[in-house]
Amino acid sequence: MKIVEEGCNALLMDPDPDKARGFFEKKSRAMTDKRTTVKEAVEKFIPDGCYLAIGGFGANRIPTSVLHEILRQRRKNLGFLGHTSTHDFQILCAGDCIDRVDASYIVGLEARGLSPNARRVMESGKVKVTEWTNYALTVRLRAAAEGVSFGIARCMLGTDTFKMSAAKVIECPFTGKKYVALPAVWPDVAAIHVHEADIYGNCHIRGISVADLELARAAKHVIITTERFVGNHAIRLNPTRTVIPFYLVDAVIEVPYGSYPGNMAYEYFSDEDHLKQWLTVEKDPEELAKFLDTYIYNVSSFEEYLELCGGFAKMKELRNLEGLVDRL
Amino acid sequence: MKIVEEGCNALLMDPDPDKARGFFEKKSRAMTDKRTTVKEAVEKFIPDGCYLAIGGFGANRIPTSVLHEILRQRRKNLGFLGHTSTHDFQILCAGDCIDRVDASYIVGLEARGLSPNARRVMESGKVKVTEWTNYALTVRLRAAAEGVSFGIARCMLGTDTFKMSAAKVIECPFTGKKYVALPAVWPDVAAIHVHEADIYGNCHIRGISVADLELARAAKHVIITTERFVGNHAIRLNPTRTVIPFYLVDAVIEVPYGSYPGNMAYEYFSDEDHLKQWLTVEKDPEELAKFLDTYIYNVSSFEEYLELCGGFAKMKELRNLEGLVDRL
Amino acid sequence: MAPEYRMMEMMICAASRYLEDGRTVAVGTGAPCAAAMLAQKMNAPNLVILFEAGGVAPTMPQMPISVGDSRTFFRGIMAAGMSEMMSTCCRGLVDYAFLGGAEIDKYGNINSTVVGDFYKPKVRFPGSGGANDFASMCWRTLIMTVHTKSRFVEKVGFLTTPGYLTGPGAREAAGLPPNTGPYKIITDLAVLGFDEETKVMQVESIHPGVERDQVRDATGFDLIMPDFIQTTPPPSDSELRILRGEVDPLRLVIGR
Amino acid sequence: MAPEYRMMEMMICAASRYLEDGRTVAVGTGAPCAAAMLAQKMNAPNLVILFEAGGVAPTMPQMPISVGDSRTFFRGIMAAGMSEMMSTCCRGLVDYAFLGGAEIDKYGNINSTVVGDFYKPKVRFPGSGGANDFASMCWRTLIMTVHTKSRFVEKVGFLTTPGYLTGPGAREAAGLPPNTGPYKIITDLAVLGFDEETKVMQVESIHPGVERDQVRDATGFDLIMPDFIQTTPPPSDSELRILRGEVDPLRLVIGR
Repeated sequence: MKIVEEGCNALLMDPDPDKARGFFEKKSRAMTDKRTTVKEAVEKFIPDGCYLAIGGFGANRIPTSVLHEILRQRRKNLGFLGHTSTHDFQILCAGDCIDRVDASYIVGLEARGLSPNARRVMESGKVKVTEWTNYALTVRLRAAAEGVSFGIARCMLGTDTFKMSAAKVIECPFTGKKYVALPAVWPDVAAIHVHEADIYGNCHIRGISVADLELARAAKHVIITTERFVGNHAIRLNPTRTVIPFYLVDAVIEVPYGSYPGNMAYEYFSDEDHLKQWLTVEKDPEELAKFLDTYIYNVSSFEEYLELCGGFAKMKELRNLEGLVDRL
Repeated sequence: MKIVEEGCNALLMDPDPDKARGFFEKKSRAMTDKRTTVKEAVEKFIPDGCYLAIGGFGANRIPTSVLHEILRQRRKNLGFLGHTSTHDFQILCAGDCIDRVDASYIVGLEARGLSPNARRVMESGKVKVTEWTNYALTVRLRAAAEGVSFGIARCMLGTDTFKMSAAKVIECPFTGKKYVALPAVWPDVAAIHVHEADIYGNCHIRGISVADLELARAAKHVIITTERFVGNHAIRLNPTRTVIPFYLVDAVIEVPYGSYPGNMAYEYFSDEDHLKQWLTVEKDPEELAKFLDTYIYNVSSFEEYLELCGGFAKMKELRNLEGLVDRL
Repeated sequence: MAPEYRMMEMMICAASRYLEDGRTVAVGTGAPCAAAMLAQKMNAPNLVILFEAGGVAPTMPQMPISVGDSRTFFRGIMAAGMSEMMSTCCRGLVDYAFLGGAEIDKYGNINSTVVGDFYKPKVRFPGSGGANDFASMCWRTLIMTVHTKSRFVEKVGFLTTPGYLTGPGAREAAGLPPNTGPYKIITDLAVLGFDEETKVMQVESIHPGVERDQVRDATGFDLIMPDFIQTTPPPSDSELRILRGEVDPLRLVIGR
Repeated sequence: MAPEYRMMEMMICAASRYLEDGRTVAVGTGAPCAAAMLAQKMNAPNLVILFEAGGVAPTMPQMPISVGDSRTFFRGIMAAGMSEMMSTCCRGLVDYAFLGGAEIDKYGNINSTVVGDFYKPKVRFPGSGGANDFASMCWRTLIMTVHTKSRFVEKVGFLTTPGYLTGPGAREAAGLPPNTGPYKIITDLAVLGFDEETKVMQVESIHPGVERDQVRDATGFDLIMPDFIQTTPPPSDSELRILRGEVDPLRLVIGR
């Protein structure tokens, strides 16, 4: 195939669909009890050096407990898929866990401002970066989910974002139109927080799915944290709602308030004060180190973290803030 | 782009994404009352010669009222997208409405057998056929829904199905793997039957969506028939359930039992006796003509058709047959 | 004393034994669906049944009539769509698929499109539907069909669905995923596989009471027939009890 | 007597007036969201607001903090995902998108990625996010930004998001859909557009009380400045009443 132009940065993951098929051929499809702990899931599925992707949208429906545990287990040299990664990226940078990133939105927390520490990390030049856009990364996951080695889109064309990517420009065999060809990405592991799951890993999500349906299908291993368990009968009563089926999932853990301090639609709003505190302490590396000790490293469980952040009273406050939206 | 190999049959629709964009640029996005009648919708959006696609899966969740009206309005020379088209294709063949078809599954009614009349029509040589597979047609709709002129897949390769298609074989710019490149298809019009819709065209579907989400996004005009109207507040209470948003839709009509004699999941089962009657009368063209007069041409409304087929008593029977499944 | 059984029961039981536990199988209506349901109740309780239109792992109260009817996702795990199911096949997560067809040749290629000239066919069949997709992307394809000389032909008149195409290496050369292809063919006479080397169809076992020559005479090409061929184990008591009592009590499939 | 207003209010009002009724707009948080909400309550009741993470047409009780938070689909028409929203843009169904950025050049190209060497940047910004996607695929891009010489540069240090690239015909040559591109830039000094012929940025109106030279001095390149330039109509009483009373009663955006 004629390649019109190509980006100059490294492709961090192999887009060979047959290697991915070889992995998925061996993956069990049995509907077994996949309950475990966050600690065990991180030990088992997130080794040093693996390529990680996080579900949700930065500080919305994120698996915070998994991110904290990655820090506690001192993971290093992770690859990261950074599509609108905000608080998740901030946490991983705080733990110095990443050494390469497919970036489309990093170091920022949207309207809240930029993360001083994530900027320090990225400005050090020690983290290898390949540029993309949010849609480009979605198309890359979608291609993987479809079992093919590339997808096409009409973004990135003509820009430095393209030049600093690992994409290629090709022409349509029917119309001659130019497209950016985006290589499939099969992350080694994805962690996704959902509203409801059964013990086998069948999941319900309420509200926007962002790129998580593609991600759950693309990732070789999937860790699910869930606000609550539901019985398998609840899944079977309305199979239209199942957005992630059990055979994609390796581990499932019940973590109430699991997206805290992020927003969980229909459940609780984000804790803007706590997120602001992060941005404040990050200005001073020593302050940040103390903060991390207090809130992550010296903490034994996610429940303990919730207690430190205000416990039931704070959670009730965030539920009330979110409560303006409809519960079913 | 290097084309390794190509199918020899005609591409029935233009895959140019910019022509499609030009159409969609002008399409209104206003959330207005789109209620109309089946008669008016067919008059307005299904002219002679246009390219039509039907939602559902042959005899499951099909817009029967629209199909009958197409016959009553004596539409001719339609193009048709035939992905597991069974009873829908049978009806259109009975009316001699089609002159070209993108075919992946036609003339059959699955386990029920082949349609003698659809076979006669297709064996006459008068209908232009281009071959595809079910997934290939889904990928073509998906590419159109994504606003690009082609999609790729790993089916059709090495077969006569490919040779008799309008697809091309290309190579991945990253891996060199071969793929079948499938041209986007933007049907002129799609008719889709759903469980619930509001007057603006926001839709809920329960159970499998087949290829209808892609189809609703690919088609230039969309006609929705719905088992029942719901208020806009019911849409807004749970926006996660909206699978077809209003801005895709041109016309919406409440047609209870609208998939009859097909199955409507969670509502009523298929009328196998009536479907068998179709297959029986089709053996003799004269019998078929009489049958069509009785059940379609001399019928003034879909309600009258339901009466002819057994009315409330029959519908209750079919509801009971389906009733083994869970209603929410 | 061996139980009495019908040939359709023999075929369903033979097919069901190839389905391993903890694997996925894409089925159609009828005999393949019965075989998968029987396997679940015998040797493969964790077998996951998928339907091309979107149904995943239903709790089937009765056989579906269509691969898209509500039985295919009744109390199922998921009710998705065509793109989801076929993508799952392409990703390598679907182990088995069941197919039928009007003609099959020595390389396991299938015709379900036309007999005669494509543009003015003598017989028009439905076409691929999802068959070509499954046979291209699933790991192992199982074919259930009656065994007649007009069906088992040297070369299919139209190659709808890929078997081993023109022989060894042809699938890979065409771009199909490696290590895929037709696995077993279960007919009313025998179970057939494919020679590792030549990819030509060979007899693996012959059903009880069927003669070698019957199989040869019902096949329109040179079938590989080893000197020693096993007899297909007949349906066991428990297979028949479950098939008749639980899988198909209305005898929709086995009654034919 | 003209009402008093803050510059952010002027910007929001000016932006809102470009949004036509019955059209779609992809917005971020903050001022663009306020502009779209104001337009809905003034001139464009049927304006459809979309968010890149999946929210469609919410009934917003308050401003979202994130383009993916629950406010972006609260009592909305649909809560979908990124692929759905961006595909809708690519299909030509999204008319307007709002962008910001650290640097913008005379062709409307935007930098939101790095200052300095890419591999060891002086400043690392977030990158494209969805900005490049929107600017590539939506019909008309609107940019809201403060107007300073360090932001309005001759050539962006890193071209994150496409404006008219290197000038006339460059977008089409790169493969971007025709008839797309930056439409208006709303700053705290002026509203700017692009010359039809050269695609170079030009002043369309200057806000009340702002001098021509102020605009020129705050721009790091040769801006086209016609002899006669209109004054941007100041916020009207009703615009201000609705903006302050209904759109942003907590003054989250206009209070800045």
